[in-house]
Amino acid sequence: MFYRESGQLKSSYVADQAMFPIAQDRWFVFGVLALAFLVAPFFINEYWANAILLPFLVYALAALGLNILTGYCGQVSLGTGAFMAVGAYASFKLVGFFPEVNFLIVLALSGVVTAAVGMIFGLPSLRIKGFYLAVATLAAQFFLIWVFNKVGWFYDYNLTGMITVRPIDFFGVRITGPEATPAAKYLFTLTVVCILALSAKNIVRGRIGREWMAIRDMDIAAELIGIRPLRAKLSAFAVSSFYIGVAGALYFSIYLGAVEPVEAFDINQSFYVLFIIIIGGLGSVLGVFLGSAFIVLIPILLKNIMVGGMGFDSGMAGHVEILLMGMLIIFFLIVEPHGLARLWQIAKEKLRLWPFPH
Amino acid sequence: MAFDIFLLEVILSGLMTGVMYALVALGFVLIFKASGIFNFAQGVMALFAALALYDFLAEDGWFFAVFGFTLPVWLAIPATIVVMIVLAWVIERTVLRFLVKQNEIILFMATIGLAFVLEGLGDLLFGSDVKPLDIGIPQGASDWLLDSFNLYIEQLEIFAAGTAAVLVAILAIFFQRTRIGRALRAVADDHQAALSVGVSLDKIWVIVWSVSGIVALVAGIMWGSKSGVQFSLSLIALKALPVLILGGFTSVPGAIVGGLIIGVGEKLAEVYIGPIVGGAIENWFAYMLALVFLLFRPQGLFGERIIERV
Amino acid sequence: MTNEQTNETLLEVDAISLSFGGVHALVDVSFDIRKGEVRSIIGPNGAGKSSMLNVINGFYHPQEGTITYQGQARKRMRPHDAAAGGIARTFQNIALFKGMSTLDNIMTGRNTHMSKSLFWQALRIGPAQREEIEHREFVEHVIDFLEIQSIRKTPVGRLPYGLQKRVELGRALAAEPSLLLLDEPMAGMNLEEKEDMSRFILETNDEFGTTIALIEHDMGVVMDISDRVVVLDYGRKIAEGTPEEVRTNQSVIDAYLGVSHD
Amino acid sequence: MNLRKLTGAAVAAALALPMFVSGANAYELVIPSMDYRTGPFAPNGIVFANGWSDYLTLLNERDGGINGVKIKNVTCETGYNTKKGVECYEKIKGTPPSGALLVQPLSTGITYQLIPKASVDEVPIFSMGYGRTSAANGKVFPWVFNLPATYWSQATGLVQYIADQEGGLDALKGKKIYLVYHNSAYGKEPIRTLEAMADKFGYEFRGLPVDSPGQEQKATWLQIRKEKPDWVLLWGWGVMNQVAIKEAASIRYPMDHFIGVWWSGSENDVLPAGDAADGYLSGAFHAPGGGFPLHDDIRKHVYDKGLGKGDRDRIGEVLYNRGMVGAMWATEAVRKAMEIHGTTEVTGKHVRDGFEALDVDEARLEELGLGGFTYPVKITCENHEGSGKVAVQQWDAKAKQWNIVSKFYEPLRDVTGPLIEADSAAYAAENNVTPRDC
Repeated sequence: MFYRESGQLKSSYVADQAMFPIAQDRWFVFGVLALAFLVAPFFINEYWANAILLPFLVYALAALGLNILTGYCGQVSLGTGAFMAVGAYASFKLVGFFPEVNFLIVLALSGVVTAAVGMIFGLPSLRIKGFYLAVATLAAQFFLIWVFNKVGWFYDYNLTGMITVRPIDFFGVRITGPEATPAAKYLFTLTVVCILALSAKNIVRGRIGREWMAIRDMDIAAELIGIRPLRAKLSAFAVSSFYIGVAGALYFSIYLGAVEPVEAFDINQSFYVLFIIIIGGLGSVLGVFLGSAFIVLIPILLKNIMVGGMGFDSGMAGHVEILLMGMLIIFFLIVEPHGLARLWQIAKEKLRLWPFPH
Repeated sequence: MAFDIFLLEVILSGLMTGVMYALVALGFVLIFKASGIFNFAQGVMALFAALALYDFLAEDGWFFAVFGFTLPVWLAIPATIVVMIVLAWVIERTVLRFLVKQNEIILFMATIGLAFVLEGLGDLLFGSDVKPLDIGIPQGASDWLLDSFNLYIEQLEIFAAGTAAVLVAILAIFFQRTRIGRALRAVADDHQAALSVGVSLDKIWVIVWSVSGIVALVAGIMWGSKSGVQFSLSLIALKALPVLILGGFTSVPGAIVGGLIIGVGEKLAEVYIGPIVGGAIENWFAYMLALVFLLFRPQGLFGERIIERV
Repeated sequence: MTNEQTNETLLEVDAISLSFGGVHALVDVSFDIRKGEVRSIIGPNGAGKSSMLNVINGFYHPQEGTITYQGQARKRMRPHDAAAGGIARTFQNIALFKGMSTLDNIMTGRNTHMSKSLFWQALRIGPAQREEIEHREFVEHVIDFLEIQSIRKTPVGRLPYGLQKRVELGRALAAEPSLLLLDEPMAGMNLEEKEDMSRFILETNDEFGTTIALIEHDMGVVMDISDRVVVLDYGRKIAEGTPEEVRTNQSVIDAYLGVSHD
Repeated sequence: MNLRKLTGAAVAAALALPMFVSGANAYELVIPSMDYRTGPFAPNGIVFANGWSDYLTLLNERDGGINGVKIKNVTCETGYNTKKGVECYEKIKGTPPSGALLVQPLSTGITYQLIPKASVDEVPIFSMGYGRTSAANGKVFPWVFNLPATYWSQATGLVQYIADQEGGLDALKGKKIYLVYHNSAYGKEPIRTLEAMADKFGYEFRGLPVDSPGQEQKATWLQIRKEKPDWVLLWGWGVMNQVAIKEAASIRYPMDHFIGVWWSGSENDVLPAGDAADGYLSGAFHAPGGGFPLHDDIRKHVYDKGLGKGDRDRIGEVLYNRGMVGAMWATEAVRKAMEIHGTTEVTGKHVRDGFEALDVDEARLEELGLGGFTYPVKITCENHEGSGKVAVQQWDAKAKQWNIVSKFYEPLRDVTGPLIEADSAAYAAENNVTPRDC
């Protein structure tokens, strides 16, 4: 009754092409953002920041990157973990070289470095398709991690082979390491993720986004109407890797603070991000947030319910958690194969017609 | 030890390891060929099969707890096969039939969910300890080869190679000579065609997942004998992926030949290039090798050619 | 039939031969397309009609022959050169982007006319915003022309067959093509839909002066709307001329009646 | 088996509930366990965690806690995964009433995460023999304790053992000592030390990395078969250990020249290889076996009451004992903290002081029912490692048990000292830490 578009006539194409053409949607998004920016920082504690919100945001960003490549351009990649590592190591080296440079610039440069690496590993996509390409990107995954583990330059030849973030100030506010307040870490990450999510939304509904989707839906037809597959695919790899690289830099610098390549960026990382976009919805910006919430938060929720609420032994809870997680994934896929974003949309359509059933 | 003997040893060991990979890859191929599903749960199925087998054999298992005796190997293996068939049936009933005609990536994701379920279930039912699996397969170096030729070959792997040969032969007969096998091949080409042969799709899926479960059991036995049955067993799937791309997702001989190429390739690389660059290169080398092959044959060595039409 | 027809040649295919691993799809085919005409290519199934279109817009690369387009001779066309040069097409089996809305599908047709960089698009202010609006306006004209306003935001995967064909035409028109290749635009349509489609094709040809190369099985339609016809059989050109000439040509009749080749 | 335990746990939880309610006002000592009972390393994690938790349960059941204050053992499942570890840490660190008195992160990755946080959150890190080796330097790492011996100390100990077998340190010249290691920060840990000693003693050293998880090591062992090193050291974890021991047996490498780190020397590692593993060696800082008086107490006060975490017959396995001895040192540090600060209501900050004054000597071990179980540990402000001694134990496949077969070796401080100094200085410089005076 209250959620509908009737009566909201668009008088210009600008209005019609707006990100949220329906006013109620717009207000809802503004509301969520206001909560996230203005209210949450006052209530956030270390548990919420380090265990829940930072991983949620960082994985949403990485998933956004992968979704650009997989959801929008149709190229399945399993190299996400390694590309995150590229971003992380790039930011580590850059901060080492230029400690005075603003961290936003470091992040952007880390993204650019990752984009370059991503494009190199994207080249085979011209010949290789589908799951063959997915498995081929594993070559990137294993090779890059091997490099970061083996070449001393990347970890400043320290004795441990691990990299630890240096203390970084952003306009005078500490944002890395244990001295940074949870609110500072959270707000910085939130800002970066919001800006990048907005940009992603803009890109995917413009010319380049349409090129990617055209390649995804039917690459031959796309080529025949004048889209160059090489350019479209490589630009998708580049933009996707940029996002994943920035996510990797945040993952290392703000969320974890110290990483070891073999564990922090292993193949599970790649799968993890892939789960997020599939569960959230391929080709949906909203989906990456829903998916990230699902994949990051549900296990924690299950664990807290079982261990805290029901008094399970933590090991037992661990097994049950994996089992339930698997069941939930299957359940949601059966209910809505196109992801949580589609479910959300269906819910909205229902709401639009409410209270009338049809 | 003469140098050339060492080279021979590396190559032979590579071939043997390749067979071990191929055993895992075979399971992937069977399911992909018949249903287009990239079954991520294949590794966990191998683990699950090995766990079930162990349970029938050991005195700390459910079977013993319920019936008070354990099964001999020759009964335990058929019993495990029954378990895998039941598992295939359950999977079809609870997962696959609801996802028919979905996009391949959705099906892939569903198998990941399945992998989680099986992993959690395996842990809950059988515990996560390392379980030594000994069903009488000879292990250790072949004494005869070592003593007479100073050549080291692992007996378990010779046995695995033999088993793989038998397995492939059985599969070939199954696919070529039996009605169900022919229906399976038909379904790989065209689902409609299969229906017209008079075999229902859900039945075919149960069969193919059962067959794949049995292959997983074989892989589970071989790898489980090598390292004990434990969670890590499920991670051998990662070693099978380069084999799979190299051989082609749809080709049984491809899995074998791909396995052999990857096995030999990665061993040679690790032994001869590894020391120069710092070692542990075999993992990425296998993928790089597969990638290079793909650049020349995008559908894998034996995969069906992809024809582009408008 | 059309008013803007001239004798100027827009495209000329000369002695094209194409084969796939020993199978000859086209053998020594030559014909031309004049600016502003509706040129039909007909022939029985497997005659090589679609292959001919694929050669023209660069998807297949012929072993022999040259293609001269807008005065420029090429051994082979490349798809994006063809698109950039103003050749647009529709496909025998609908080749729409199923995950995208009608509007977005047609917008892809404008891609070759758009140029703003990734950076501006990410910000979507200034030039990129203006560009988007400008092309949106053009696309809205196409949508109005094809009378598909109501399905503007519907994902094309959900549309019925006939409408999908129309959207595909829209995508091709959005490119403002000089040469429009239509591969069986009316296949599988009912009479009413065929009439609509014929009208759109003729109006396109009339209003925008777009040159059209058409493959169609419905002889009635072909004879109605074509200026000139070329007939292919087994990859060879067997006849050429006005609809009347072709209709009475003995080898064409034989080909359609299935008289055996010696 | 485990489902049965699940029911048991549920019943126990239901029974325990009223207890919590009644004791809600009493002060409790929060000693968490960050376990991993899932994932690829679970087989080892479970046994360790059982030992750790059983000891804490024992103190509660037998002594009513530490000096009359009950211990609250909060468990959290990490799956040996850094991200889950971070979540666990954040969750448990503030557990009321005392807050976590210490954390035992049980993973190199998680330890590195927590090191910078420790001083801010005032939670001491007890990375028992693992984690960052240079944390032994208490001047730079006041909140981290890696007693009783670091990997570097252990590497020097194992080399001394080799020297003893070969006939003295001089006899090492020209020998080949190879290291098969888990290709991660953990596995790479001993390389510098082994290289430094290679320079010093003139043996030839080579490292052979194995990627995680390590089910396939053929190439590694073919190289060993070809180059015939005199000794092979193993720095593995999880399935890698089992496969390495099997492969070594297959190429007929002499088991008594094959020495694992103390994480590569548990029953789990040797049992799958069967008789072939006979004679395999590994490092150790405590005795194997379940025959100590403390074990009897655990059976009596914990398992007889049905409160045991694991199977009764696995008490005394190597990793069980390790978890148990870890809990012992941790609780002794708590006890010490109470003594120093004169209160039973200690916090993490107090326990840090307790660790720094930890002194578990022979007499105390005897009192605890662990006479001869391990060597005395004495921590000081600058040395957070203690004596750093390591012995070698050997597997007897017939009897299915480990036996200590060497003395406890003092580490070669002239080798490890400069390395620790250099690495902790690098950490201090990178993180703006001013080393404190001791």
